[in-house]
Amino acid sequence: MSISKQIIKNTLIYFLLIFGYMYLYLVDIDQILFPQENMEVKSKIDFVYQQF
Amino acid sequence: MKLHDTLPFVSSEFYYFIAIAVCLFLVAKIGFKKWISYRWLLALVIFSFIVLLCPKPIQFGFLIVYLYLALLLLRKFYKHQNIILPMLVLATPMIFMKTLGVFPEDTKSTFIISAKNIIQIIGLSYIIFKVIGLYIDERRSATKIAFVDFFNFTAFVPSLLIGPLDRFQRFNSDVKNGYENITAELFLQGWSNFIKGLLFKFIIAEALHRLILSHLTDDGTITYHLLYMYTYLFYLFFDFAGYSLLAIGFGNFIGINVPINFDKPFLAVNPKEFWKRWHKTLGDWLNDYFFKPIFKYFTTKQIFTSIQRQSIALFLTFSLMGFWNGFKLHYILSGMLFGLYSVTHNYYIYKCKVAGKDVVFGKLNPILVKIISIILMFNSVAFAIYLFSGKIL
Amino acid sequence: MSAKSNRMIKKLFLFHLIPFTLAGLLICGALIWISACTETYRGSTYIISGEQVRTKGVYDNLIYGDQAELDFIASLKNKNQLTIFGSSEFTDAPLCSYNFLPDSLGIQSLGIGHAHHQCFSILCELLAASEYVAKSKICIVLSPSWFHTYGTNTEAFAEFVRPHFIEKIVHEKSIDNKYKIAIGKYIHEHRNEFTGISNGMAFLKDEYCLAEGNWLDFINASLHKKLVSMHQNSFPIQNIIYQPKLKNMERKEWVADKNKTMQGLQQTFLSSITTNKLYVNDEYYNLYVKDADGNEDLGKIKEIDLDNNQELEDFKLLVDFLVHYKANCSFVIQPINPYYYQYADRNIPLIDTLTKILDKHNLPYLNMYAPTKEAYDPGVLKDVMHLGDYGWMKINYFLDSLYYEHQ
Amino acid sequence: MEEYLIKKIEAIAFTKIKADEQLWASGILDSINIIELAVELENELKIQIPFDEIIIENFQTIASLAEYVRKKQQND
Repeated sequence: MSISKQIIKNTLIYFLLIFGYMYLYLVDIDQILFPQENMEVKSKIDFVYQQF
Repeated sequence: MKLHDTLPFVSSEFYYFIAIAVCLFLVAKIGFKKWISYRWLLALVIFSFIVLLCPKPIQFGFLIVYLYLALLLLRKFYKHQNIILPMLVLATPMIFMKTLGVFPEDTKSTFIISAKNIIQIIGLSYIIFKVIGLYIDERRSATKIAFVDFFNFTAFVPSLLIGPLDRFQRFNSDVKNGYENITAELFLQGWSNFIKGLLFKFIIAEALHRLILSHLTDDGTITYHLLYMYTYLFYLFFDFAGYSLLAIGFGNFIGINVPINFDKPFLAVNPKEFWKRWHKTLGDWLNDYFFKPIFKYFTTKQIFTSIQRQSIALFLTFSLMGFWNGFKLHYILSGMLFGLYSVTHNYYIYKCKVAGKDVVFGKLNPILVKIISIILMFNSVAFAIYLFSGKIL
Repeated sequence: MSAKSNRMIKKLFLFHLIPFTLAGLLICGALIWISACTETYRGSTYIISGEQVRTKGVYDNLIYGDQAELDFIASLKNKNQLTIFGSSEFTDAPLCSYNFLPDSLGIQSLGIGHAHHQCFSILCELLAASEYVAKSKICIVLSPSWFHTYGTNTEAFAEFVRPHFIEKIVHEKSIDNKYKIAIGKYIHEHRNEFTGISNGMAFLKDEYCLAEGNWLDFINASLHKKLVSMHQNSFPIQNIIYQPKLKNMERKEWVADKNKTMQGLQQTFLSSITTNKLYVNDEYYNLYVKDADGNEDLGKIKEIDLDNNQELEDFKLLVDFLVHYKANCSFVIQPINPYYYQYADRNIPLIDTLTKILDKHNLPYLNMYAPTKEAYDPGVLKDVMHLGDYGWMKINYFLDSLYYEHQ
Repeated sequence: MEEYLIKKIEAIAFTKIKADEQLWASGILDSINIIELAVELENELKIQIPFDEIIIENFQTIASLAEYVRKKQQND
């Protein structure tokens, strides 16, 4: 593979990595593309009623 | 840190583990070569992963010890050429696990739940295949297989979960080279593999899943099925190939040339080429340790005609692949379908050879033939993988 | 330097550093282009208005929708009404203050809470109502057991600190940033325990990460903030406005003789116990204290490290808030049953710390904690740690004399 | 020996080959007919070829195959 081709390929990889990280993990692109109601946040953990 | 709940390359904790492990190897290469040999450092790193992060470390330890003891006993006392018994002995834990997998997830039986709990160990199928390969390759050599080498090979963290399936001789030659293998060149190559793996698994596969697959609703239309089929194929490829690339990259960082597993599979023109491009290490394993002996046996015994023998051996091999994925109908049927593809293609090649010409395409432009073959292969694979996904069964 | 390592460095530069820099530039370009394409933020306001419905009783949760939120805000806005915060001692019993005071004296009051409703969630609820807190009558019923936990858990946080409350806090400019950062810190530290992070929660989390987070959190938060501001319409944080119409009930005269009532309640409770000498009611005793073999399974109080106690930090912040916002607030420190719990004196440093803080700010409180069996007033608790009728009546007198007797 | 092997391979692969042909790389031998070839050699030359010795290294060229077969004949 020629040098310039390799540079372009890696530029694309780094670009997609950063861009994908921002839009998939930092903000949810789903919410931008498919607008929805504000979600109800719940606790994943059910705390048992306990005494100390 | 999530103790005993960290799967390779899945949780973010694992990436800290990679960083620490790679630093250890670099530091050892620079300053502590004399103090700790490469194989022991590798064993130490793998051991600490299993003890600290891996789910069910005790079961895992038992599995490795069982396999090593079984291997030692087989090597010492089993002198027969027939490999069926050793294969079965080594595969017992896997067969047991796959059988338990048949029971539904929400089973009430405490026995099944606890049995599942004990035997469902990460990477079990891959470990078993590696050990069977090791046994067959080494069964005539008298060299002792040290436990530490066996441990490093079977529990090698990067390829623990879903491959690539390495070979003992190849792997151990890297380990013997040791610190010499850790070079800037291999490191950079590893980095290239690693970022490509991250891109495949965490960006492309994730985007396909989140943006397309999770939004598709089964309305029974053909559009839905087609869309799901193609998207799932690409999703599976990017997820799996990405994982393999991460494993290769991590291996490269610490001086191990983990074999390539995926190589542009959608450009394959026929099933034979496909299995050299898609999950290559599994394809090679099945060819070397299952197809070869079984087909050689058929040929030696002159059972059926030549083309029948070929077809049966091929079909059995891919059916085994289906069973290996799990004792579930959709896995098995998908394996059989892949077998059918290979049988058909092999029959076509046979016909062409006998007739001395291409019996389907005739004198068509070879480039056009190639394009048609790629399209045909791609769609056949898409359908078989769709079957594999369990969406239609 | 060898030729080989030279080649490697060249490779590193050509194939990684340069592409990475180029990619960074491209990202900047892409962001500029995207923000030029997206529409400007419309903003949105959500008004919750209506009549105040609850002037007595308890909300064990605030998940019942807009009316519950409105009643809560109204309770603080209504200076005649008493708002009582607490946890598992809140039941439907007629002598609980939020039932007794309205029914017998015509004093409006509302209870908020169930088990695990602790200082931090109380603080967050009050922050959402911060514009009304000044001069509001507020009583917080503390349990020593709170200080044996890791602070408010995420379940209580999600149930009491409602999405609207979070949005209200985000938009409320008068709230000091330190409170917002404290909530952001809580969300950040517990982020994996929630099923998701709402837009408002994410905003507060960013505030914390930008102010106090490590470099990685800082980069993530800056990027996140930038992205959200670019797509603000997709990540709206509504401006919540509560417009409750207040209700007032008529006052009644106090008729009963204080001493007689108290003695009566205590006697009734003590004579109802037949199974034990721990002053624990029979039902509870049989269910939880007695083990399978019929032996008494007593509890033990553990030492608390007061220098590293999340709940104590939350308590200090809560007091700080109440003082700063000039709330007309008071506290009740509940006892535990020293007949059941061994080493009840291990809580003495804790109780001393709490009372010292309250004394420093001249906040009134009723300290019912008893470190020894001798100091314990049997019947205050109906079991090992929950207030009984006698105990509630003590609180009723405390609240009445504090807030209403001289009116 | 070489002559004999060329004939064998030509019969199995339905094609003409040169003496220095790369048997595997050119696709003349594949995972199927390589085994058929091995079995025929076993039967006709009375040697034992275990399945895990039917590998590219031994079957790469006519020369390497001939050498492998000779070695086998000496051992037996």
